[in-house]
Amino acid sequence: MERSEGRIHSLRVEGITKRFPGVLACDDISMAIGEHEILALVGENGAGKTTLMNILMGLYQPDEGSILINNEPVHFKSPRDAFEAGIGMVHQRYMLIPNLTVVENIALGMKEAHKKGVMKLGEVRRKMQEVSDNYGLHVDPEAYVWQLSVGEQQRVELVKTLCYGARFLILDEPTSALTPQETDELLVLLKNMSKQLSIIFISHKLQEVKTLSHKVSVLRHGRMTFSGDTEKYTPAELASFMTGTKVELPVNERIDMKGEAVLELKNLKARSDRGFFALDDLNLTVRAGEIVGLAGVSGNGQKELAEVINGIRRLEGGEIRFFGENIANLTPGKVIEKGMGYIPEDRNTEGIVPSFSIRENIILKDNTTGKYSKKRFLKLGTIAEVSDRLKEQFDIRCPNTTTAAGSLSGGNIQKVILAREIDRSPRFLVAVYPTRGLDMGAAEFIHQQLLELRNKGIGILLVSEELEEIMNLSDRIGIIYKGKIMDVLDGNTAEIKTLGLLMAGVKND
Amino acid sequence: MIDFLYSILVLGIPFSVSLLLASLGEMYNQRAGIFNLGCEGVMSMGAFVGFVIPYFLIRAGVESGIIYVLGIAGSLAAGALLGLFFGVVVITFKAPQGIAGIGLQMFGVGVAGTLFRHFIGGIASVPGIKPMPVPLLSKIPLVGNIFFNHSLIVYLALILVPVSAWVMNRSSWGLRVRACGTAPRAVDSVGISVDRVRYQSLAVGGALAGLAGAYLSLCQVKMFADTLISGRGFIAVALVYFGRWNPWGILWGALLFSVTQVLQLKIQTMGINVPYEFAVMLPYVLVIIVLTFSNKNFQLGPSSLGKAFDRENRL
Amino acid sequence: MTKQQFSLVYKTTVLLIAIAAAALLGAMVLWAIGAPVLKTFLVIFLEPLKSFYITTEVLIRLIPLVLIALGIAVAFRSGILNIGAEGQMLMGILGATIVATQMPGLPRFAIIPLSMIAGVIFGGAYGFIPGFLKAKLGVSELLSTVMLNYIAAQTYILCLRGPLIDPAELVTGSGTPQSIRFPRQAWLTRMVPGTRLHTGIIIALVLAVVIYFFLWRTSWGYKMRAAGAEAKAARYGGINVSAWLIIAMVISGAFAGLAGAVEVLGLHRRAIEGISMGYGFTGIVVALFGGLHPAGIVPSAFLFGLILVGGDMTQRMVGVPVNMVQVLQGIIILTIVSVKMVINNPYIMERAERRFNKSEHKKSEEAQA
Amino acid sequence: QEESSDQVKVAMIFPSTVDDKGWSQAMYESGKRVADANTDIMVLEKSENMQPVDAGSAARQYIAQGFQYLVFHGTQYNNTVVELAEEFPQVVFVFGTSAEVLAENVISYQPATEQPGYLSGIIAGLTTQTNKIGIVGPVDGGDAAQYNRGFWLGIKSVNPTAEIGVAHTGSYGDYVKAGELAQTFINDGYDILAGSAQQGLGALQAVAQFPDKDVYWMGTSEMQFDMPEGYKLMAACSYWYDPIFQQMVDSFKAGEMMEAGEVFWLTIPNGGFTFSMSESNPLLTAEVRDAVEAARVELEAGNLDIDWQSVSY
Ligand SMILES: Nc1ncnc2c1ncn2[C@@H]1O[C@H](COP(=O)(O)OP(=O)(O)OP(=O)(O)O)[C@@H](O)[C@H]1O
Ligand SMILES: Nc1ncnc2c1ncn2[C@@H]1O[C@H](COP(=O)(O)OP(=O)(O)OP(=O)(O)O)[C@@H](O)[C@H]1O
Ligand SMILES: [Mg+2]
Ligand SMILES: [Mg+2]
Repeated sequence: MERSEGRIHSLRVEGITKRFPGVLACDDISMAIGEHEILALVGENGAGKTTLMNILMGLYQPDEGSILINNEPVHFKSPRDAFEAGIGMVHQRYMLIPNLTVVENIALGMKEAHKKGVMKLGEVRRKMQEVSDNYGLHVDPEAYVWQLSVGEQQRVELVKTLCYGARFLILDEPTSALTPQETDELLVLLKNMSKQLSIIFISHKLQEVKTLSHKVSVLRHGRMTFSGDTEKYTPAELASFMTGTKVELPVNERIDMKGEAVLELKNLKARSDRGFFALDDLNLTVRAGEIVGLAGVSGNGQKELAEVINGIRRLEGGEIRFFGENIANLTPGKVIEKGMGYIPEDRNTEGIVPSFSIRENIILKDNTTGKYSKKRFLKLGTIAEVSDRLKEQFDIRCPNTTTAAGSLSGGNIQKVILAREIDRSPRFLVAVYPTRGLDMGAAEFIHQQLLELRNKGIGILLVSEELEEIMNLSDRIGIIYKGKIMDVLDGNTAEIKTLGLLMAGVKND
Repeated sequence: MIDFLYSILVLGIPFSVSLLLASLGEMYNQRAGIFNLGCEGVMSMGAFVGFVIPYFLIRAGVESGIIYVLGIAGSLAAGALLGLFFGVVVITFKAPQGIAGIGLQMFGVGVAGTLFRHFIGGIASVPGIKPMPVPLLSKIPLVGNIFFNHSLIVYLALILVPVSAWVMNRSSWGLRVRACGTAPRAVDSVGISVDRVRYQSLAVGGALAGLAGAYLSLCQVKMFADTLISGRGFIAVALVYFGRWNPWGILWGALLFSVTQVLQLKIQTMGINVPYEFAVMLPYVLVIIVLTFSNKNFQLGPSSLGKAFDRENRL
Repeated sequence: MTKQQFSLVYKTTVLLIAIAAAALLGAMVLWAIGAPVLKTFLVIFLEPLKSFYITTEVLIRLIPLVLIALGIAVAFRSGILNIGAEGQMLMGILGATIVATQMPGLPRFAIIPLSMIAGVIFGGAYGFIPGFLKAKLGVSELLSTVMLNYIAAQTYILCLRGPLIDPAELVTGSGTPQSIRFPRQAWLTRMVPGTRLHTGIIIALVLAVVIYFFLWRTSWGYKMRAAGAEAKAARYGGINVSAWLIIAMVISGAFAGLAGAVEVLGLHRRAIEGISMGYGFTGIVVALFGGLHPAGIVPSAFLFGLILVGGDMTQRMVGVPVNMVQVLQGIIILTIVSVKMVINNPYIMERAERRFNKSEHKKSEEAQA
Repeated sequence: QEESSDQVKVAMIFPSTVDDKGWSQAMYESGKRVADANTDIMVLEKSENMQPVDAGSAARQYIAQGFQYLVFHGTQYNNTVVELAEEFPQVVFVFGTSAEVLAENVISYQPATEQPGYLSGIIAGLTTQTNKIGIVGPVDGGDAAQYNRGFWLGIKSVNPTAEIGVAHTGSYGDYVKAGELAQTFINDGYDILAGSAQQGLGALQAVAQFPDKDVYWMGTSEMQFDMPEGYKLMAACSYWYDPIFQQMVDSFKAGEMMEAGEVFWLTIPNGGFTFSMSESNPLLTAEVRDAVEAARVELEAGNLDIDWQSVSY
């Protein structure tokens, strides 16, 4: 494929079919996108969006079908060919190498960065500068990727793709891990970019789709079920195209439960992985039967807070009173024994053991208690029964409960975790980003479960970046900024605007 | 005291060379994500091929130094070939690397031994490669003998340390190797073939392990036997962990091991009245102790070490 | 062709190709030394099974292999590659020898279990070291176990040469490092007259079942496997990962130690050099090849026992140099693991099927044209 | 169950390979010499690199094939021999090294390795220029310990002031380590080195790296004289097991099996060892040769008792 300095006037796929062992991921998909267009691709988890894009990038070979650029059929054997044709992709799971610096990451796939086997990082820096000038995307070239926040990593991905000369951009769920501010910035940026590029944009958030895209296509179970101009449809209509039913996120009715204070965080101090104080004199109280939403831009200590409460990270100062008892620096096992429930941020490697079956993951926290074992022997029958019941109750989509949990989609993994945590009947629940990257249907379900739990009188600390989620669910909203609680607002009266300011560290007295 | 140190270093450096070379080779494999427990087998083949070429050429009446050049070239080629062969098993067929490494070890040691016993029959020797003092530098008192009075391979091995550090950190290929060992999926996503990089690193690593073997059979003992390597391949693998995948760390590990080895021999000859077994254990114990108390915070390790890469299989 | 049919054809083809490749590879070496290829392979795989006595010899190799592999499976399931079984086995031999030779007055029902327990304790303690170093101090188990193997070998000789040496060796012999012969009541029973098959095999098989229950039916095993499969999740789930890692290494060492004890009590009846003979490494192969599961380990141990015995027979029956045994073992391991991976990888099979269907499609199109 | 055979069938089981220029090769060549001289009636087979557990199965395979003599060339086979001897009374087992008669049908052999060691020691003590002599031991046990201690006594008998360095590699077959040990010795000014087992070859190679220096090696294999490095070999001995095999042939000719239940000693006086010195080595002056000869005469007369077990270092 010679480097077509020529533009991509149109890109079409026709009749793409892709099978994985036991799965039909893409089923005879056709679609087209023209120059300077933004196409939004939406669909439930596991609908086949990522697969289709990977085919466009030459990562997967389709079983059937073809790709046409400017009406010429092309054949991509590897992403290299796609780059040469001018297509670039920001993957759903970032394709960055944590222990390399940003320039090194970008240099990896850049031909100009290598002369006679020697890295010419200067060349990469120059190119990055160019991209940054052109699109206003700034990243520190010398930082190691592991030091960057998710938002920064995403920017690196974008810069990388642009440095490779992409004139056709694919973004696979670029906003699922971004803060509201970052999301807004990105949307503006993409809007501007579309003057020079064509973009395919995948998202579960229909509001974004509305703001950004010109056209929208909906995938369901691997088939293209809908295509049309975005303007003509409301988000609710689009949502119903995706799931076949209307989705409405539930709202906390905020009937006051007036419970006692069950989790009291006093003057917490803890360090982050990078050594600075991520929690700096943090105070917060959660009562029984209320959801306290913790709003904040990620990286302000949310993760550390959740870990400290659950005994996974060392607390260096302050105390954590749980039903009156100080649980600071107990082992995770002890904290669990006290009745703490925890939905962790990292669902794929922390919330589940990926190679274990769903059943085995259900008993992760109760393998020694009488619930699933007798004299240390596992009650396999009970475990199977309970798991099957939970599969039904939580609508976990899987062949059966002996399936490896790691092979489920993110939404279903999240349901497994939720099922485990709720079925343990915890006395308290810490939920961190519980719906990140999930489709509307799954999010609705999880919200319902959280509210049910609250109405049973359980206290919940809900960490989220999505203001809608926070506003819908919380009785009270705490705003975290640089390891401190800026303020605690009442859920009924809080306004998005005040929240946004507080999250940015601005306090109006 | 200086005398004592001198006498230890003057031997410790040449004795460290085979471990250093093999360990550097293993480092290339591991940085690309391949755990090659078969180092021993590759060394054995390298030692055999490196030995057998000059051996037969001498019998055919060739006298010039070229025979050793051919021998070395042969050992590099044999090592690289075995590395590639291992690649077929663990990269193309994606077999588990630990078990395949043990297979490779048996295969290499076995083939070298079988061919040796069939074609040469019994233990045999060659005049071997002579030390090549570096002009001028070797005349410096003490230091001259320690560093500049060895065979060519010793210098080569020592130079390979900074060279490897450079290749790893500054060259395009090194970047790819490092990336493959940590996040092969990311490498794949920018259109670089992970498999190809891994094959390349196996060839390089194998060649170095082959050279390590040839160093033993051509420079250090100048003979071959089917038990020549006697577990040094496994020590070389261990030293990669000691060196934290860093050429300088590996150099330090290989030197520590060999210098302690000389030290323990000297302790024995001094007639100190403890069972000699304790002396023999010394290098092994010391390596563990030093690693135990060294700072391990800086984690460079290839986090995808030992995992086969399969683009479609995401589990 | 239906999916099942294709799958069958595919698997058979892979197997045949693999056999051909193994034969070819072996043939190249055999041909270089002028030995018969087919006969060599037949001797390895069939000859041992032709005679009852030699079959029992295969079972004798199976005993330590199963025991060691079970231990390695426990460690591996907990996230550690234990290549120190060789050293742990030697320690087990020492433990058993100390009890069996120093307490000759004990009755049978006491001396045998005590010797075995001593082997278990010695092996377990020796496994504790790398486990502790890894869990608490971050020392790679690969480094520590390799080094500890050498240390064990020296310690073993030191003991046999010193405190445990057979006094007769100092009088009538030449001071060969070996212990006295164990008292008769410390010998494990030979089960079949005329063979050396001893009751160790019952111990090995029973323990295989026990390990199965332990790993898959108890919460201890569950915790261990979880810690090995994903340490982060295990920690989150309240499992003390580093403690379980140490326990797993102790169990692994204990099994290797028991293998040593059983081997010396059942077969050699005195501690000598050369008992461990690489069982530690073959044990790793057996464990991994057996899928780290007792139900796989037992047949896999039989297979490798067969290869050990059959391989040794080739030097007598085919006349190849003894080193050839290693070559063939290596080839067999490399091919078997490759085949296993290829056959069990649905992605490769799917790709093959697609390609096959495409070419079929083309052919039929061509035929029509 | 085997019908009386028309041949002497001998099988040998070795712990290392028969080309190790040492322990196993010596035994194998003895057998082969006799077999070659009696091709019509003697059959010789061997199994190499035999671990103790393999030895048991190999032996039974041989017995099933009608072999009447089984040679177990290594102490580690002790228990195997005891068991087999009991089970197969019709077979004669030849086993060494041991001075213990294990059963009626077992012949043990016991080389008096301290004797050639002693003679070597005399040479070393007389020829050392630096007065430092090194012992490159494999393991301090068995044959090797015997040889080394004899060597020590030999040195002390002619040169009580000589400094003797003793070190062990911890392995019989690690040539590289032996070479490293020898180099360490040489670097420290030791000029005459000696040692036994296969590993000695590594030490000889190390010595040969100093062609211009007066450093020499003494070993336990005369075959090393024929190697290119042989000029660095001052003296060596060889085990001479031929009489054992000769007796097998002789008994066969007389229509019976060889007498068993006794110990076969290999000593210098009875020809169990051959001991020879380099022809060309300049340090081996007439006096040195005479001194060795004198000691040999004493040995043969039975006047020289080498109490090797008394040496502790
Ligand atoms: N490598 C793979 N191997 C097997 N099956 C796969 C693989 N990748 C995807 N699938 C299957 O294909 C289907 C589509 O997956 P895909 O990743 O395209 O979904 P998606 O629409 O991107 O979902 P999400 O919104 O969760 O990102 C899934 O149901 C999944 O089961
Ligand atoms: N190895 C695999 N085998 C089968 N299915 C797979 C495999 N890997 C991924 N999938 C499927 O691919 C789909 C999408 O995977 P992806 O990596 O996009 O998930 P995710 O982003 O973690 O989840 P989500 O988008 O739902 O939050 C899922 O439906 C999952 O079931
Ligand atoms: Mg996706
Ligand atoms: Mg997703």
